[in-house]
Amino acid sequence: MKRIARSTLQTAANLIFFALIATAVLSSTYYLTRDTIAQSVERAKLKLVMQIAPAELFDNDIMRDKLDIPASELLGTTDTTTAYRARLKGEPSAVVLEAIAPDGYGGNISLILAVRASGELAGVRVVSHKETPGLGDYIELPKGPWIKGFDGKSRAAYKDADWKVKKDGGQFDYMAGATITPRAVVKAVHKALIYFDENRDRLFAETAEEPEGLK
Amino acid sequence: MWSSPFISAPASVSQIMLRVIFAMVPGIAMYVWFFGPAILVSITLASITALATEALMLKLRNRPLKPFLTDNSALLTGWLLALSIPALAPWWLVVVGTAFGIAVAKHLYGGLGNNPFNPAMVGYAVLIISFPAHMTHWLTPHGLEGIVLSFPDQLNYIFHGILPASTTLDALTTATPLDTLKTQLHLGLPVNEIRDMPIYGHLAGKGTEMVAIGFGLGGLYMLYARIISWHTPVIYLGTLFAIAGLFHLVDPASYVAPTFHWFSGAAMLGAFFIFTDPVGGPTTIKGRVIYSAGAALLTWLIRSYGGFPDGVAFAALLMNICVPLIDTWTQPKVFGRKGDGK
Amino acid sequence: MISALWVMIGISLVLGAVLGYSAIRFKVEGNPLVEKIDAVLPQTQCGQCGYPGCKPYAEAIAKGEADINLCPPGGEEGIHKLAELLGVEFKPFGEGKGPRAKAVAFIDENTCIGCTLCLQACPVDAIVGAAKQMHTIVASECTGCELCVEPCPVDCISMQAIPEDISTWKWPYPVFAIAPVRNNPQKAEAS
Amino acid sequence: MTFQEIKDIFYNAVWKQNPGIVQLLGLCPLLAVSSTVVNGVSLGLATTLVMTVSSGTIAPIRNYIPNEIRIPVFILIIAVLVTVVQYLMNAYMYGLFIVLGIFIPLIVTNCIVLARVEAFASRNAALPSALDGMAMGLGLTAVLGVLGAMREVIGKGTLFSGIDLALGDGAKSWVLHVIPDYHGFLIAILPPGAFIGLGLLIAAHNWFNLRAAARRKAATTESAASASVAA
Amino acid sequence: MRTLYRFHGGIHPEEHKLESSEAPARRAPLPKKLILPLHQHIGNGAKVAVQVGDKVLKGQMLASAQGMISAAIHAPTSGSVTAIAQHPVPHPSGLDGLCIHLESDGEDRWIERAALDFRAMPKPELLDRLRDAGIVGLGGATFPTHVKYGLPSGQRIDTLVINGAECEPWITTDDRLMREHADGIVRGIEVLRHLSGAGEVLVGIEDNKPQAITAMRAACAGSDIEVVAVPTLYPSGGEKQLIRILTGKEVPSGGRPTNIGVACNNVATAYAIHRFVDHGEPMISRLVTVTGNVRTPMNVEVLIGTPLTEVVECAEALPGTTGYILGGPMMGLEVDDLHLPAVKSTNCIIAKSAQLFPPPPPAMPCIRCTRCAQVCPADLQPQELHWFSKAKNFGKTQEYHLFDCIECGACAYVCPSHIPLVQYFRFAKSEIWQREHEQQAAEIARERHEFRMFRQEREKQEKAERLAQKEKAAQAAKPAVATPLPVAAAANADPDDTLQMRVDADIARANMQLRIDAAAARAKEQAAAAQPKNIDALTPQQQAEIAEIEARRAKLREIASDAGADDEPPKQI
Repeated sequence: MKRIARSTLQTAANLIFFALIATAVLSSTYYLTRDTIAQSVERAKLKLVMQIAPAELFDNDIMRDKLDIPASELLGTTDTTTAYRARLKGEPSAVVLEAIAPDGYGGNISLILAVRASGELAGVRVVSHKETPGLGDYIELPKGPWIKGFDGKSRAAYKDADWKVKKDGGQFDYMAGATITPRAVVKAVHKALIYFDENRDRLFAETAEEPEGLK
Repeated sequence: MWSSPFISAPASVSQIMLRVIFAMVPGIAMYVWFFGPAILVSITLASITALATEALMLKLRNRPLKPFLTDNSALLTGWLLALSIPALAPWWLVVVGTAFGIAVAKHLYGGLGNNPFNPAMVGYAVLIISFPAHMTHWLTPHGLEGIVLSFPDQLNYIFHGILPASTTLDALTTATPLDTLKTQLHLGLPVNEIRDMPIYGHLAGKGTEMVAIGFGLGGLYMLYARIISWHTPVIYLGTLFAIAGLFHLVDPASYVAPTFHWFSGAAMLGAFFIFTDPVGGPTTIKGRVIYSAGAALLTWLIRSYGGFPDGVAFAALLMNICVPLIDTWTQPKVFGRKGDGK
Repeated sequence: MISALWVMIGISLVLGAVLGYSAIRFKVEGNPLVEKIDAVLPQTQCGQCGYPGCKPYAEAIAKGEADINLCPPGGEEGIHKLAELLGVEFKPFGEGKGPRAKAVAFIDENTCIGCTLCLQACPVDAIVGAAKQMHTIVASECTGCELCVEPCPVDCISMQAIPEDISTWKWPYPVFAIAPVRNNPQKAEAS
Repeated sequence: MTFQEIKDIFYNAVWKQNPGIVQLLGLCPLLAVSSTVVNGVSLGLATTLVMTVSSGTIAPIRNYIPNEIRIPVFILIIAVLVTVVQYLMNAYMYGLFIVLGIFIPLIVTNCIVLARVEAFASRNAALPSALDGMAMGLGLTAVLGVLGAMREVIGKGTLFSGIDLALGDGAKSWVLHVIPDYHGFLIAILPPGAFIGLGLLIAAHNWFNLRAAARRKAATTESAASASVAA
Repeated sequence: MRTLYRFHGGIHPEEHKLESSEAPARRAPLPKKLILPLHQHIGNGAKVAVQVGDKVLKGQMLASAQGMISAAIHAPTSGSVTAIAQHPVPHPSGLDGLCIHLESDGEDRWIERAALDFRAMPKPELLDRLRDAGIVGLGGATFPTHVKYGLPSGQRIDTLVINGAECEPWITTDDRLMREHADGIVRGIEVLRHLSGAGEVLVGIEDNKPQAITAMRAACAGSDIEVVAVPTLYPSGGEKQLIRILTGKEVPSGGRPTNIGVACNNVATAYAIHRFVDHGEPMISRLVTVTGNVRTPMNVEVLIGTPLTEVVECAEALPGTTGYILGGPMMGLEVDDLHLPAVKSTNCIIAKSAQLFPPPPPAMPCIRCTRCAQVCPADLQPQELHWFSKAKNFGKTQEYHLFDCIECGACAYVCPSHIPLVQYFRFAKSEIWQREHEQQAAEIARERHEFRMFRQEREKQEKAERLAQKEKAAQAAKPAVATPLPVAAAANADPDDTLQMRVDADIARANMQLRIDAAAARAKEQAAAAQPKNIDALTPQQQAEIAEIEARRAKLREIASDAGADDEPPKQI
């Protein structure tokens, strides 16, 4: 009995010894890399934002000038998302929004879009989707230029009835055999523009303290 | 030194396969009648590719060519594949699918008799996964709005990808009845309104329903000639009817009638020509019942909830995987033994 | 950092304790694997594997000291069985180490001087005789291990192949009519 | 260590006991991240790093680790190393880190790492152990690279796509478009393509081995024949 | 009308019975020389009861039954025994078997014959008489008839099934026999019924033999023997299948019909019993169908041992004959030349020609169509058995009940890939038998080896004790050890022990002696080597010498095995 107890304690002590060394190594690496990791994460996000909101559009620290946006039916979001504001010489020039198209062939399609202060689209990108590879995935940039078709479009230029794929009588192109996906994206972008129009002033409000006010 | 018996029944693999091919004729005839002769081009292309690939693989595997090339199994694979994909597919689609089916799904597994998966269905799956866009260009049946291409124009498209200037691919092709049903349901339309759309006929899609009936007739011939046993088609179609019927009764707005399932897509082709493929199927009677019922369930599930419009090919492949297990579980009672095999 | 430390210490304590306890409590004595291996071996006790009998060879295999391809009397089939039992890959016999045809020892009685050396060599007591008496082999008990051949000072023991008769005849493996075009592509290539 | 020993370790790791196509250890990353050369090689190199350091660390302290807690300690060491690698990649190769995602932490459970630690490092000195770990890792990397190249060329018609994720934006121009205007053969990039590709690699490996064995056999019989002719 | 049952599967091959069934059976001419294999039945071979040179009479016993399952062999005609030697016998191996060679004297003189009053006889004696008359089942398996009816206590037979189905194509012997000797068959059935004590007797005849059915019904009129026409379906003549058809019962796997209260015999066996009981004639002849590529297909009554060449001569083989099938085309065996004797199981000789029996097309891979499983009368899955046999995965073949296969050939008959399924099964079966035999041998070897180790350990101890004793009584033990004892004497004591003890004690001196002996022996051997060795043509003296040595050796072996039996641990063989 005594032998078992001794073996039990001794083994536990041994393992603790190794665990201590391991923890020490891990925590030191963690502290050494913590800042670099944070920088990398931010840089990656900025890279994405800059794809749709080109550098000449803003001179502010866009990653800091952000605004929490509560879930909205028009954006298709169910959680709070973040909007980034671009300002040029202090004047609001564009806002970067997240939107979700809920009726893709394979479910939700996450979008990020930049709307200029004029209500014109600066750019749209698909962040994630589950569309059929090779069929519906041409909405993704490297797979096809289709998404660039939104650049410069606005509700002023196209009537609401034009925000449809050509097959349904609208203005937007699509690929034969895959209409569901572009249909969903066009619809989501259109709704996001409506959202922008309805909330324009609040989106560009100088202070971001009252996100509740946005409805 | 040869062992008894010294006589044998006048049946051969080659003759069985030939009869199966022969049984496809009514379905193909219907196809040509309703959709034009483009399918014959695909079938010819698939046949040539199948035989060429078979010959190449046999050569590489150091097997004699003649007995295997004349067993007609490669030809059957080619025909099945050609019938599973859009008739107006570009030539390379047929070639890639057939070659993949024969080379990878058949010969890499050991050739005739050793392939766990139906080579034609593997070819189909590879195509629909790799080239989904091309796999949606189904011809619009004759007599429907839209343009009918002349045969030379069809050839020109198949081999050169060139369409007459006056038309677009979109005007020529349409989604299959199953696909349309799925997308329209997705948009929130009830079944009865969707069924009023012009591409639908009495049972299922215009044209496609008659092709399915053609395959059904071929199947009846195979039953009559005892090439296939009744279990597979009866259980498959029966189960499909039962599941689809049940859901259709409960919610007729979201679930289409069972006859629609029977006569659209590859259900008939599957019931008589795909699930009856002996090589990838189970060997026991009980096993065939389980296999066919499982295939029907999967077909219905994939059609109703899956990512692809039709589920027959995937049902076949998925059930193929289960075959060894099904066979092990369903060994029949042996003469003079009790049920538990002791 | 501190919480991470506590988590690590806690986990180590529990796991270490469990392992330390089990190491003593559930120690397994003996090795049932040896019995299983021994059951697969052909029991010729011939020592061709380099071990003094089948059991020692089984023990060596179980310990991982010996390869599984050292038993010619067991044949390739024996290696397959061992490979399956041990979950390792089949390994063919080394060059010239394969099984020989089944044979039994035969003592030429004209030459035998009754030295009894073969009696001591026989691992299964299949040789009868006494000193200065002629020895003879009980053919039905002989395992064909050849251990008696070497010790004989007058070379009177020879191995005689067991001829095939109706009672030992086996149906041949059916020759598949569709044979590869070339039997041995490598050979054809080399020549 | 003699040159021959080093050679043996490498031959064993890269060809004879290759973790990817002979031992079939580490199938999870092999099948999941081999869709391009860059992904495959990057994960392979990360694994190599972990293997070299873990084998090299465990070998010198092997005699101090009590047998009962051998496995937990090995895993602990490997897990620490993997986490370190994960932090480093997160910090300095963020793009790649996102692409490889879950497969970096999964190196911990990659059987080949523990297998080499258990089979080699716990029985050998530090230097050969580290070499063995490195060689095994490189063997895996080679398979990942070849498989990635196969899948990438057949699937997309390119090579080294995504190299900018590993080497920075400057490397973007290094991407090769092997087949211009390629339709893309999607199945090669999708998971089934990984299985088929791996199967082909294993077959090729076996074929080479069989052919080498046959050649050797032919050579010996031939030399024997010529010897007898000479005699 | 009796309710008939079905067995699973079955096939309808072309019958080809009319060729030979219409002509009355003829008697083959008396052959000059007869070859009588000692092993013509299932079980042990018969034990030779005559010597070379003996004059024998027709019906005289030449070899007696040996052991439980065995039967005697008789002289089919009068003459003299010219040799007891190896001769090719009808067997798939084409190998030789030990045969009695009998030269006919042309007189065909019978031994004294007498009818038996079987009802007055105790049953065991009647069974012995059947065994000594060499009565074996003539349906094909040649199972000694007496064994079937020597029931263990507690078992009883309710139904006696007489097999007249004759389902194999081409063969018509039973058909002819029933048409010509229905009365004799019924007499034989009475004997079998007496032996079995069965209340119910059923004669099953396939309905493609209407005349035989009529004849049998006429012969049975007035008795309660029921003649049942069964549907023509191969293999309804298989014992288990016929019992299933007639009674609905299944003979348990690995069991015999008697396990379910049924006994089954062939009509020809019943007729042979009648010949023996009513006329005192042992089994020395049988009917053989000669058909196929011959001028006049027919049935011939052939003496056992008649060379098959002479049997075929009766019907005249036509040109274009490429070989012969012994037995039916479904289960028979192919022979190239006919220098084989007719034996008790020889029911048919078919001359092959390319038209009648085209060579099988090349075998293709199995496509899993399961036509074989659909026709298997044993409800097996031949395709599974085929894959496992082909892969030599014998454990799996047994799991899938390979040994329930009756080798009827229905599976191979329907196979569209023309796979020689039956040969795969026969191959697997014989491999498994050999393996089992080897396994038993290994088991015995292990036991012997372990015993030897144990014995050596014990001897070591004993030797230590003995040495201690020897110290005290210094010279006393020496002479006893020095005198070598004959083996037999040693064996009376604990043989291994004394032997080893002596061995150990002798070793030192023996070693010395050895060198001398070895040198002498080598010299002798060298001398022998100088002379040309010739073992093919030995002089009679040499042969006699060898025989002498062999005899001595046999004796030694006997002694050794007797002695060994005492101290070996109990074992099963």
